[in-house]
Amino acid sequence: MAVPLSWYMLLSLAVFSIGVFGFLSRRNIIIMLMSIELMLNGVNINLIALSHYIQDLRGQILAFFVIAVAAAEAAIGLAIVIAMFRNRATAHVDEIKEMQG
Amino acid sequence: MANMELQWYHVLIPFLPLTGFIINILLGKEVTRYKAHWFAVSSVFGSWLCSLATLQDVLGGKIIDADLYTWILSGTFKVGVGFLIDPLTAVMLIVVTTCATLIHIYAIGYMHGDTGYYRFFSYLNLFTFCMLMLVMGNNFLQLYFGWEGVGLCSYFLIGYYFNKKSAADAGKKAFIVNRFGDFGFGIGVFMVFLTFGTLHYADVFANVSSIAGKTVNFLGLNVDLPTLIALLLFCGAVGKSAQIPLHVWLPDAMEGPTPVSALIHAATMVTAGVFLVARCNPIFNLSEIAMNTVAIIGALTMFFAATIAITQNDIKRIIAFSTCSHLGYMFLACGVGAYAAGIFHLYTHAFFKALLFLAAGSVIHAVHTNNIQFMGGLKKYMPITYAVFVIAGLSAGGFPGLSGFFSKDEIIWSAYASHSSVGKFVWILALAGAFFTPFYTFRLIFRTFFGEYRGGLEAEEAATHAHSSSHGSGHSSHGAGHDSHGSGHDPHGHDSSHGSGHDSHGGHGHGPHESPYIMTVPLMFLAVGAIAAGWVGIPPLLGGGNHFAHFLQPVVGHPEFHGTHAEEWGVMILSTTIALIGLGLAAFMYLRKTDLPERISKQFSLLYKILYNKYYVDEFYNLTIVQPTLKLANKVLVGFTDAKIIEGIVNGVPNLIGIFSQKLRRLQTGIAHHYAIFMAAGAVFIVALVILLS
Amino acid sequence: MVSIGFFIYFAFAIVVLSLLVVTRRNPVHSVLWMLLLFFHIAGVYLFLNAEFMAAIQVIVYAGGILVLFLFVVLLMNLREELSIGKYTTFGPTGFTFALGLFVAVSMALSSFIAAPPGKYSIDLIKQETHVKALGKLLYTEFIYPFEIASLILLVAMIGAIVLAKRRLKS
Amino acid sequence: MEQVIMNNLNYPILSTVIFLPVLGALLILINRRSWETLTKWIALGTSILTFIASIPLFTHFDKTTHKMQFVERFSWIPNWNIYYFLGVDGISVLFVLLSTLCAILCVLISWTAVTNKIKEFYIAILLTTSFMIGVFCSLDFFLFYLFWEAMLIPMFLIIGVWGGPNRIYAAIKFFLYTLVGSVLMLVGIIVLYLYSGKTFDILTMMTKNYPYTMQIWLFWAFFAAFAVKVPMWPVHTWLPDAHTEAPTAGSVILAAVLIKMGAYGFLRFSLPLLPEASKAMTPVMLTLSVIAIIYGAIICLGQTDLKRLIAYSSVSHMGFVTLGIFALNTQGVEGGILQMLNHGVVTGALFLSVGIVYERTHTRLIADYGGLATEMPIYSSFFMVFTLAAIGLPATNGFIGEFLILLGGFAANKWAGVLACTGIIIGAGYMLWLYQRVFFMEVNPKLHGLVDMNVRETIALLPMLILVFWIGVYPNSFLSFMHTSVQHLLERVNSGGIAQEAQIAKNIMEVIR
Repeated sequence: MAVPLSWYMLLSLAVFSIGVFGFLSRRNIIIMLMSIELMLNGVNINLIALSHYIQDLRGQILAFFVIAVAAAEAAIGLAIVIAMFRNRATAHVDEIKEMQG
Repeated sequence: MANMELQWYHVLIPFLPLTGFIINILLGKEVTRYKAHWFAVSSVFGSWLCSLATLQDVLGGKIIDADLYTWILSGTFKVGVGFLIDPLTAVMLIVVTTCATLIHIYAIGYMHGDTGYYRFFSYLNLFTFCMLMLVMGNNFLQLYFGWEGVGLCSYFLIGYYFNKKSAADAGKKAFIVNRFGDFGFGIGVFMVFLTFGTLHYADVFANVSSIAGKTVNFLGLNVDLPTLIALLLFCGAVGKSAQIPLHVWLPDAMEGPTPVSALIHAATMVTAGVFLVARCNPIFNLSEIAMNTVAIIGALTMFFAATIAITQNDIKRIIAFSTCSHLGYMFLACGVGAYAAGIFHLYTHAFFKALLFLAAGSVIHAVHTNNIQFMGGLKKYMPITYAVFVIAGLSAGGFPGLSGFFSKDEIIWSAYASHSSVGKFVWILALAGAFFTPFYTFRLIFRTFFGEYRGGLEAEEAATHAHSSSHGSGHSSHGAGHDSHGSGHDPHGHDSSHGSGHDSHGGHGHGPHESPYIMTVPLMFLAVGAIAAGWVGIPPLLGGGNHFAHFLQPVVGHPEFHGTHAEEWGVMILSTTIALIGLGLAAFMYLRKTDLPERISKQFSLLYKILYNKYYVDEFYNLTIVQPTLKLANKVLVGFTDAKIIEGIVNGVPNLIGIFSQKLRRLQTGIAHHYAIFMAAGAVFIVALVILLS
Repeated sequence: MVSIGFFIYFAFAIVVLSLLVVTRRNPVHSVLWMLLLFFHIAGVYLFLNAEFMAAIQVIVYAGGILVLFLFVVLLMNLREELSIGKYTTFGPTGFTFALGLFVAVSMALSSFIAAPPGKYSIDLIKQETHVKALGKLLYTEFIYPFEIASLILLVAMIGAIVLAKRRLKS
Repeated sequence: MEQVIMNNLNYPILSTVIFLPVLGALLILINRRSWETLTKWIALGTSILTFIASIPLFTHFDKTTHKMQFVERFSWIPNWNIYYFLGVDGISVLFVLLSTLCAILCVLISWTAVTNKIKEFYIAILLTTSFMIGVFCSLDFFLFYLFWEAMLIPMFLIIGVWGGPNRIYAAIKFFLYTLVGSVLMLVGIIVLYLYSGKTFDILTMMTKNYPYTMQIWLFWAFFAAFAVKVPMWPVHTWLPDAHTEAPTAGSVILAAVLIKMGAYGFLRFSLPLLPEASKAMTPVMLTLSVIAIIYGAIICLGQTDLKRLIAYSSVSHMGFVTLGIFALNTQGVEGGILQMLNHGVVTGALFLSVGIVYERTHTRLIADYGGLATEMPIYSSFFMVFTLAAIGLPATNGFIGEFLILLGGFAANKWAGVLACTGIIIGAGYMLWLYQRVFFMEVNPKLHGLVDMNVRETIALLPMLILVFWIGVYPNSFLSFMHTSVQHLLERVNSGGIAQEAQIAKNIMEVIR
């Protein structure tokens, strides 16, 4: 007996929601970035599961691109963290409000 | 009348002066310089010869109506540059080219040594071209072309001494006042096109009977169509011929050099209005109201201008008002249907008035002032000028046997014989005019040529500096301003005195001197005209054939007058007597009892002031039209509508957005988590929405 | 049954590990828990016949991205990190929204309708091998996006260098 | 395509004319910054070449047809049915020529006046020229919009970089004003695109009929773009600022060509695409035109700044143009087109003239002048001719245009005709007063020793002078371009109604009644 699709979806949703929670609540920017990775992984699980169940490889292609974008995003994000850390000596997002209008 | 093909000499008439203009304006500064008159005079003389040839054709019963080329073509609107040469045109051609030639020659002497010599002659040539185009045109638009063209040249020539503010102002005033008249004229032309579908004279006049009695909705009013068209066209004539209420520009136009005043503001341009009315006589004839308007406007102008003339002291302004007055005579004649008489007076007037102006120019040339209070006794210094001046004055005053007598008499008789109430009214005014004309003309002559020489320019300058109250009545602030303005000497006076090297310090032993022959010979020719030009129109009563009226009859028709020979004799004797009384009174007041004028002006100081200030018409216009318009421009439009309302809205909208965004930017806290929370909230909201909606 | 059992294990592990990642005070711990998490996710991919994706997951995420994270964490001041609160003032709000999202979407799951099956059946993939099938698709139909992805990575690379580079004092 | 005549020259003349300036701009771009003279000569050479290249449009134009000529048509973006579609007819061909002529004069007049960022300046001038020509040639709405908006950029830079002291304000005002209008036009274009079966082809669009209510909406959308460009009252206030602050060449381009695009837009798009709406909106448009004429004229009397005065006179003159166009009869429309040309010539020349004297005195205040006729006689003669043309003296071009417009306007609506005539009186007033204050009277001591125009400046003004008299004396060589096109346009506008000739006949009958 195969695992139903909805289980995978629930799993993906759970991972995504945990990522959201982490992103919204943590003050450390690195953890926030990791939360984003979590969310992306959640999405990937969903994509690959769907790709499997509806027999269409394009879902995996999309996941593939997501991974590529995630890598890019991590690189840029972490570079920003370094720059920020160098200038402000902090990794705490709530201490920075340079963009206040 | 047989039609005839356009000949080369017809075309040359206007285009010779144009050539002269082009040569002088392009080469004048470097090449022709003080030889500019060679091209100018020869071109005008050439066109005079061509005009004679043309007159020959027309006397032979030929009529020419031909287009040179199509000027404007747009849909049904088609108008050409073309010539209509009929008796009326032929008369005008002779008047224009003769006067132009003589005045060109005179100007050689008068403008001698002036820095803008070539410029002056090129403008004169351009003027001649435009005037000839005006009278030769075969459609309304070409008339309009010449009309505006002569206006432009008038602007140039009045403002010839452009360094002088008063001259520049006068030029501008002439142009703009004329534009008011042209406003009506232009609309009249539109109406003609909308009514007849063409602007070609022949086509319009052929169909003119079809509009008799028709009414048209014009700006919400139902008006009689022929009246409307005729009055609109007459607007233009009022402006150009300086009739009330647009007469104000003509006196100021005397800022121009004297040959200009003679050519443009006496002999030719100002008579264009009369020409227009005569040309459009088929339209005017359809409307009783229009005819009466023409007659009354003419008569009123004639009367009021004459009354103003008796108080003025500027020699040229007196003659200018006299011109106004005589133009009024011409309109009066047209208004009672005697177009031929009007044109006849135009023709004789051209000679004697040009002569008056040129002789006045000769005087100014000698004494360097325009103010007759500082002249006097010139008879012995300038015999030729004196002689021609008297001839011109007699002719203008209607002394029997001279040109002016015949034409004026014919007008007065026509007014009397028209037997309408309007005709009677204008007849009385015409008789009054017959009194005033010799009076002010001879007042001028007596003040200028008789008595003792009163010092010329030096005396005037001394008087001006001493602020002497030279005029009996009190000075209003304007009056004082006007004095210095009105008696401003022709600035040319200085130039010529230095240029010709004469010692002209009048009043210090050396009197003024007679002008050179180049100036006096044209005067003599004109004097012959002033005496004899009228002999072509001697009425049958005096044994003549009135050839002039018969010549023009194909164009302007002949009014039916009901009058006996006895009446005609009576009217003639009456008017002559009145004229002689006027002359005699002038002689009495200015030769015998020279203190009388002063006393009279003291006695009737209010009347004198009104007359002297020309009924305050200029002041009235300034107060009601010029100042409000400038105020409207400065205070309302620039300062309020544009700056406050429109710019207020234009700048107000961005400002509002700016204020709003100032409030809105408070939402941007700069804290990353706030944005994240909003995003998450948005996501939840959208998902919830999708679920609820599905 | 076996597969269900495995799935339950993996699913349970993934959820627990995810929670550990987002709740650890020490970033180093988070990174290490995440490493374990990625291996588990790769395992899930294997269940789904996506062995290439599983490989990528391990190589790119575990091998590449996480190492990057680790490096950055090591640059930071961990002592201060350990001494102050790990959550911002929005902790409860964040939790509420995350839960709300979870509940809302899971409610929506019941109405999910799968698309009709495509041509890439499991048999086909097995027959053609997963990598080849994926590669064919990637280099034909998705060649432009693929190239663009490479450009994005290039830009990210340059961008990262530019951002992280120490400014030279002029 | 039976609506067009394919290009009967064996080369793509319109593309040549459009892209030659771009080529010149590229040449300048690769030129060295320090070789300023070469830059100028490249600019001059390119503009002259462009003008020469555009001459066959004048000589080879087939005046017997209203169809588009010299057509080029290539598929550009097939997905959205967008074509690279060029062509001219009797309405647009003269403006192409005016643009190319204007480019030469702009280069000539900037020769010594522009001293900083020379390369960029001439690039901007050449690009503006190219885009302007593109606007007049485009027969694809998308292409048209592209050129229309693209032209703003170099113009914005010309005002904003090389302008007077208050240039930034003026440039931004100019940009925003025109952009707001253009965006509404874009909406209109998209609506038309969707309604006319997904085509941007203007000629195809013209064959369709659109519901009346939609036409009204579209009319106002287009109005927003065109009226701002014209500029009609009351959206005119950008013009004085832009003109005043722009460098001479910028003012000339603005006056001579750019503001013609608005009126051209009405002719090319509003009238034929939205005939019912245009007819319905005639009273509004005539009213606005008359207000613009009188308002613009009176406000001129209150100006103290030379360029500002001429700018406001443009408002008045363009009021005549819109009056003629919305008279919707042959005389009015042909007069309107001719007056657009005239205004380009005359106002362009006036700005050139002001630029010439500004280069010497560095003041634009009228009060700082006086007696120039004594110091600069040749210059004052030129200025006099343009002044006279501006006040519509017969034998100058201004007369022909204004007369036809007033005739048409009078035939369409007597009130409009009569009120517009008052604008002519005031026009004479402010122009002559200006001339008097600047050229007549005593010489202002500050102006002593001014040198008269040099050869370069004379050459720059001479073509305008010739055009003033050419159009004034023999307007048919220009009017003849328009007859069939205007006829066709009016038939389209009046289709289902009364034919044009019949309408004039009706007017005549109405008058006689």
